[in-house]
Amino acid sequence: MNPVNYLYLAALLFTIGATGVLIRRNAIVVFMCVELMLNACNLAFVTFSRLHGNLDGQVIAFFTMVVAAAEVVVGLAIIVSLFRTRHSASVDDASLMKL
Amino acid sequence: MSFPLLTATAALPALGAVATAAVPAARRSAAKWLALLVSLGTLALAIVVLVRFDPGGARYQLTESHSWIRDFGVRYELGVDGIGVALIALTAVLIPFIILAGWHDADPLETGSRRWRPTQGFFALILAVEAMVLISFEATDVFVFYIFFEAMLIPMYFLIGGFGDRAHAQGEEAAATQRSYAAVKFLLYNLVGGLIMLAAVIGLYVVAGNFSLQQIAEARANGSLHMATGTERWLFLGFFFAFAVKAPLWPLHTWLPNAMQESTAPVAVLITAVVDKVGTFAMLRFCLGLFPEASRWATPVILVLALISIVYGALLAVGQRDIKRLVAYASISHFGFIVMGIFAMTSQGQSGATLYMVNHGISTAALMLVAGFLISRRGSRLIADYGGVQKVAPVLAGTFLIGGLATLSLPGLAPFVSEFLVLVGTFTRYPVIGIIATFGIVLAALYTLVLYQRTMTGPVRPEVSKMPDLRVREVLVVAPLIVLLIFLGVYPKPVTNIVNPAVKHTMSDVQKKDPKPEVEAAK
Amino acid sequence: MSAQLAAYTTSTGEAFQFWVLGTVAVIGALCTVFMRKAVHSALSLAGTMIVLAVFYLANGAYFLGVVQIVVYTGAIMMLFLFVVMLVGVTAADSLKETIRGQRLLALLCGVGFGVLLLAGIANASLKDFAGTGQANANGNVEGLAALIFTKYVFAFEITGALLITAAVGAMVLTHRERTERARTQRELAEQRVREGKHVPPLPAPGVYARHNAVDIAGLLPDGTPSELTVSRTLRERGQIRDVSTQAINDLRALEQRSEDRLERTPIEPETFKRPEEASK
Amino acid sequence: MEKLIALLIAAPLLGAVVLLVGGRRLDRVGHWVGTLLSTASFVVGVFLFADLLGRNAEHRTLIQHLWTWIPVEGFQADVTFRLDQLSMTFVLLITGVGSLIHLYSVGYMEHDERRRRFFGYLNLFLAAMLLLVLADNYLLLYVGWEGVGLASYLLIGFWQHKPSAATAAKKAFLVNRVGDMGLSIAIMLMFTTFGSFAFGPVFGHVDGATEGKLTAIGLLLLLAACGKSAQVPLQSWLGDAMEGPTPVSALIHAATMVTAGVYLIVRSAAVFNAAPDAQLVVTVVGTVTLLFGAIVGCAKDDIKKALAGSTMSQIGYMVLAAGLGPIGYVFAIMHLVTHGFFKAGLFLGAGSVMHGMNDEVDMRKFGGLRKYMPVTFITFGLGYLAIIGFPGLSGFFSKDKIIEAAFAKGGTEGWILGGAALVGAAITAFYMTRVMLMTFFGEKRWQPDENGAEPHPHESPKVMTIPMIVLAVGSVFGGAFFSIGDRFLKWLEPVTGHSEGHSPVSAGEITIATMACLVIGVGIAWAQYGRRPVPAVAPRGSLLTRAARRDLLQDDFNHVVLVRGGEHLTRSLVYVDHTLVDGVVNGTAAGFGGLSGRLRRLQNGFARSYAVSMFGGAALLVAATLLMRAV
Repeated sequence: MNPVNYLYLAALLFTIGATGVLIRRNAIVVFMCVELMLNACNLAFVTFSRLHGNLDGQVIAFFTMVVAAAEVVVGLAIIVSLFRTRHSASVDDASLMKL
Repeated sequence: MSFPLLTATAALPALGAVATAAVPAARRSAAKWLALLVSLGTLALAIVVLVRFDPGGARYQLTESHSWIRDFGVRYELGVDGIGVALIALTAVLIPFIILAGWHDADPLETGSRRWRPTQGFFALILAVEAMVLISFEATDVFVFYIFFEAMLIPMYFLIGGFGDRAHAQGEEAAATQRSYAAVKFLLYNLVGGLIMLAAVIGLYVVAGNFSLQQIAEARANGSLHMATGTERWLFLGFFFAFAVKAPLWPLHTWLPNAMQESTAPVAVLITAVVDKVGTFAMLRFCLGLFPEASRWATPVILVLALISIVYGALLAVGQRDIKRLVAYASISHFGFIVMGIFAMTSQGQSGATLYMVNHGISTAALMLVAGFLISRRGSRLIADYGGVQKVAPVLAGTFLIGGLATLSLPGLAPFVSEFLVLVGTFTRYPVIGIIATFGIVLAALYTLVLYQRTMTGPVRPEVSKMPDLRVREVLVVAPLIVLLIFLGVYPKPVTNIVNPAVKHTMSDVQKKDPKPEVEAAK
Repeated sequence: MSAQLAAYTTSTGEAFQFWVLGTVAVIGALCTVFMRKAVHSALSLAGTMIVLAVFYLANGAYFLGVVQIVVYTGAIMMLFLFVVMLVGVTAADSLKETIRGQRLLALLCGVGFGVLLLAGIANASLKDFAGTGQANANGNVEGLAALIFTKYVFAFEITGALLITAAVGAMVLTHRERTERARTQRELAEQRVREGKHVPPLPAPGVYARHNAVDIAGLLPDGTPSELTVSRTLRERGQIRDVSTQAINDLRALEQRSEDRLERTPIEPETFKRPEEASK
Repeated sequence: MEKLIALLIAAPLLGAVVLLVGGRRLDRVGHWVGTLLSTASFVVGVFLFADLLGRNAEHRTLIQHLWTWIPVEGFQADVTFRLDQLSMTFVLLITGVGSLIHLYSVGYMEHDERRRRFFGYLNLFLAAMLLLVLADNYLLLYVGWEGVGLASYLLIGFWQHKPSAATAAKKAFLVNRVGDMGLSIAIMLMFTTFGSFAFGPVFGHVDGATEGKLTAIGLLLLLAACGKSAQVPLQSWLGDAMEGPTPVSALIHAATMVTAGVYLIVRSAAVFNAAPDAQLVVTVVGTVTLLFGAIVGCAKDDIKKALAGSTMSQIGYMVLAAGLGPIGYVFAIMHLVTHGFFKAGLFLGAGSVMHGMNDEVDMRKFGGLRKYMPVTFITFGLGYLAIIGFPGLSGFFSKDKIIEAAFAKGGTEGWILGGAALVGAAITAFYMTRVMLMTFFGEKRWQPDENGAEPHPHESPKVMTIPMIVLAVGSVFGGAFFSIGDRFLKWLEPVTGHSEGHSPVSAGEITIATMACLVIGVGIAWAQYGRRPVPAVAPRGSLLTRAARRDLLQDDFNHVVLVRGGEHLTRSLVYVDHTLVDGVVNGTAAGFGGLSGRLRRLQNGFARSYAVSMFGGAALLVAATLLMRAV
């Protein structure tokens, strides 16, 4: 097997994640799908790191994780405050820029 | 380096605008006095400009030049020629009267009204417009001109949309709707014109590499800059369109009646007597100066448009039922004369057109401000609501009549001189157009006298029977304007002396010579 | 794994592992998307992430593999679950689409994008690979550290700033400033009396005969549930269980049984339904 | 001596400014200030006249250059005055008659609260009229030309509270503006042809210009003259102008302003002499108007309107004479001057009658007034005899000369023009006799007005009768004074030139013919109005009479064609401006509005919708990248 297969897998996961973002309405699930996409990217980075034989890809993947962590923190905080005001975690309910 | 007089002339009202706006709400009358003081100071500076200007000297004088945006060759360049000086003087003279006439126009409405009227804002905006107009007359860099030409729209928009006549037949809500319609229409028309001009300005930069009038003229003269005919014509059209909207020329005129109808009389004067002059002034300076070949190429069409403006504006003025709208259409007719004079490409035409700009400013101010005093007394703009005012307010009626007579270009008053020069200038080159344009003077008499007859004469209507005559403040506004009208009608030499050399330059820009009289030519 | 420069294939073991765990990962991902309950989605995602961690390890990213499990699966996913709990664990998401054409477009885009991506990868000639042996010669963590603290040091510092900002941001977003003093119990009681609506304490939830869970509304004398008895949060989430019909039906069943035993004819054969349910 | 010329204008101008700006403080002395300044101007005029008489005939032209008015490249207009025999004649007429009428007005306007303003306007008129006749170039003349128009507008509409007066004023100004348009185009044409519009250069270079150009200039000047002098087809305003106070009708609409057209033609003699076609048109216009005015004058019952028709007709004589060329110029001016005396006298008489009759103007309500106001009767009678050309009085001399000159034109034209002039003389005799009979003879026909006040006819005060007497003296002796020894001819000849025509009929024969016409006209009038009582209500009359009462339908024509047509035109243009011009713009705006309304639906606020488009965009980008790679 060639490690390129990891890339295929990453692409597949990314696509599934993206589709999930588009389909699901629950903001938390949407966030999970975003995480899935990020993870798919990370897989690709790690694979590239292997393909090229240097660690830069892994460093980038590491940074991605950090950013993802930050994003999750802020995103979830937003979800919580949204839920507090609208009593709903649906992204469709927040279709106006005002309450 | 000498004192930057031109910058100071424009900067004073700009600073004054800021200062006026900063006056606390409780001291609104202080804001009025401050604005008046600033406008008088500007007038003083304008007089200094007038005195320092040497008609026989270089084309552009009192020049200032600083590099501004180096990467795009934009320079902060100011300079005035005779035409500019005349218009600067006009602006500086009119603004104090506008402020004085609008003394109570922005006072808070009586209690019970929901509308909030920021007095300081009104006067600050007027001063801001003055500053921008002045710098537009002074700029010799296309880019600088463009910026202030466009920026003018903002204060004007608020002046039109924010302050209307005190009383309104259809109630305050309807008035507000109509006002905002007028303001938006004004803004959109001028913005479209401005954007097209922006494209042309960029095009000019691409072709010429800088924005300086003088540098471009030099480059053309020594052959280092050659504009392809097609390019020049497109650029010309871009510039001309914006100026024609501003001027306004038929069929781009419909914003003016709305804007003048809805704004207070002083703002209406500001629009037609001051701001619109930038359009015609820019035709002379930029269209003819930058694109002489294209100007000659477009002359026939423009003359026909101007002719249509003259006759059409006058005919529509006859058909109006609203005093302010009537004056607006009359102004459209007069702007037709100005454009015609500019593009007749004769010394008489262009001198006449410049003189016309000055005279039209004064005469429209006189007529419109008196009309504004009248309207504020009765609370209606409809001609049919008046009658017999002459009997109760003879001074008001008399000044109104003089304003009207100036509008119909009665000899002895200033507009006659300019109108006749424009007609002669056009006639020498295009007799048919000149003759048709002369019909305009008959129509002018018709709409003015009908207006006077219906409002001022006849039996006194009960609604106007208690109307007070002009107050001291109002007389102070109108009397100097009338004196100016008569003085410039009898002795226009001071203005023509300043204007003539500038026109000579413009004529050489477009490489045109006056036609010779037949008898001389035969010899 | 050898340290050879160019390789074309990996070991058979890794291939086996890839196909098995890859399948698991894809199934996990699909479950994440299509599970109705957020908790299930979160668990599926956690599964996928663990699989990915294994793949990282297989690819020579030992540090990342561990981090993935500890930080990602361990911390972040737990944060997710925490929020899910906060927001409502049982709130099942309706998968019914409300925006017209959204699902079709999403699938179209997804499939199209996926196909393109796969095609792109297939198009790229990535036949040989270097392997991480050389790079990991001094240890993977050391290698990463060397990169992070030299070449990527600025990025690293910025991530620090980012994390702090995120933490502060989260606090700002979730923190509710108390704009007025919290009212004391006495004041609340006084207010209650003044309003005169519920002077005594609110009724307790639960039908004491059978249920005493907090999410079950107490029954009024006529057998209808009273929402007042349930906590406001549950009410707003719509998580009230209605057992009124169940209780009545149970009672009916009991009666039925006694009827049977006593060999009496049944009075009413059908089970009782609440009027609104019957109309459905 | 030249320096005094400006003083001629300055005096009344000063009066106008002082009286109009001065305000109520001057109410008590205003009329005397006006009269004084007008008289001052007359005195200066007499001084100058004496000075001119003291010079050689060739050196009787004084030029005063004041300042350069409009200096523009290639265009030079100066404020320069020219006083020669022609303008001197006018100056004396204007200031002389003007001062008399000022004096008369002091009495006539005594009870009007706005008397000061009236005198201000009169002084303004004098200044403008003097500017008109003293100007040395056409543009300055134009200033005076419109200035008198303005004064006329203000004075016709002096009683502004009467809608009819305001309308009449507006009409006069507008019709005059049409004529002014002719003058301004004429000036432009002069400028393109000669490079100047000053009298000297234009008249000096006439031979350098083509005849076509000169004819055009001539016709345009004629248009201007038609407007100012109420000649067909721009005559319609004069009748309505009688809405103004009677002194105004006397001064402006009889003696001076309306004759400005004749002045213009005679002043432009050089141009007309070189354009025979234009001259022919001038004579035709003059002839038509003299008949037109006479016919209208026959039918009017309003004494002032009858006199207005007469004025129109008499000016028709002058224009006819002016169109005849050098044969007629002098006589045109001579008739102008004598007409100035007797017509002003007649109007003042009419005003005196009205003054005594509670401002009644309908002659059918007069009758037998000779007993009540003898001075008015005598002066009016002398004016009457003068206008019908009673031998020895001034009309006899001046009108006969014109008829003679018309015959002298020669050929068929001569016969037609001369014949028409003779017929005109007969009609003049008829309608003037009618006026005379209806007003002063027969029995009294006046009734109490609606308030029940019986008019008490009485003689006017001295301040009014003295000017009437002076004018009557002028009407009696003026013609004889001018004609004996050809005084007037010799005086004017250096300016206008003169040539004796060869008349196919002798002067004696013409005099006899004129007398015959006179007798016929007076006889018919006597038969109709002298022998039998005049009905208090006008009979229906023949078709011609009815048409003449309506000013030969001129106003109906104007109303239908110009007013109605104009109203329709402006109304439809307002509509077009609103729907079409504005509609295009508003339509564009609405189009954009609609488009954005559609596009707005894409922005539904759902984050997921935006995400789809984002994702779709990303897919497109990938596809594009791949495609670029593949290509």
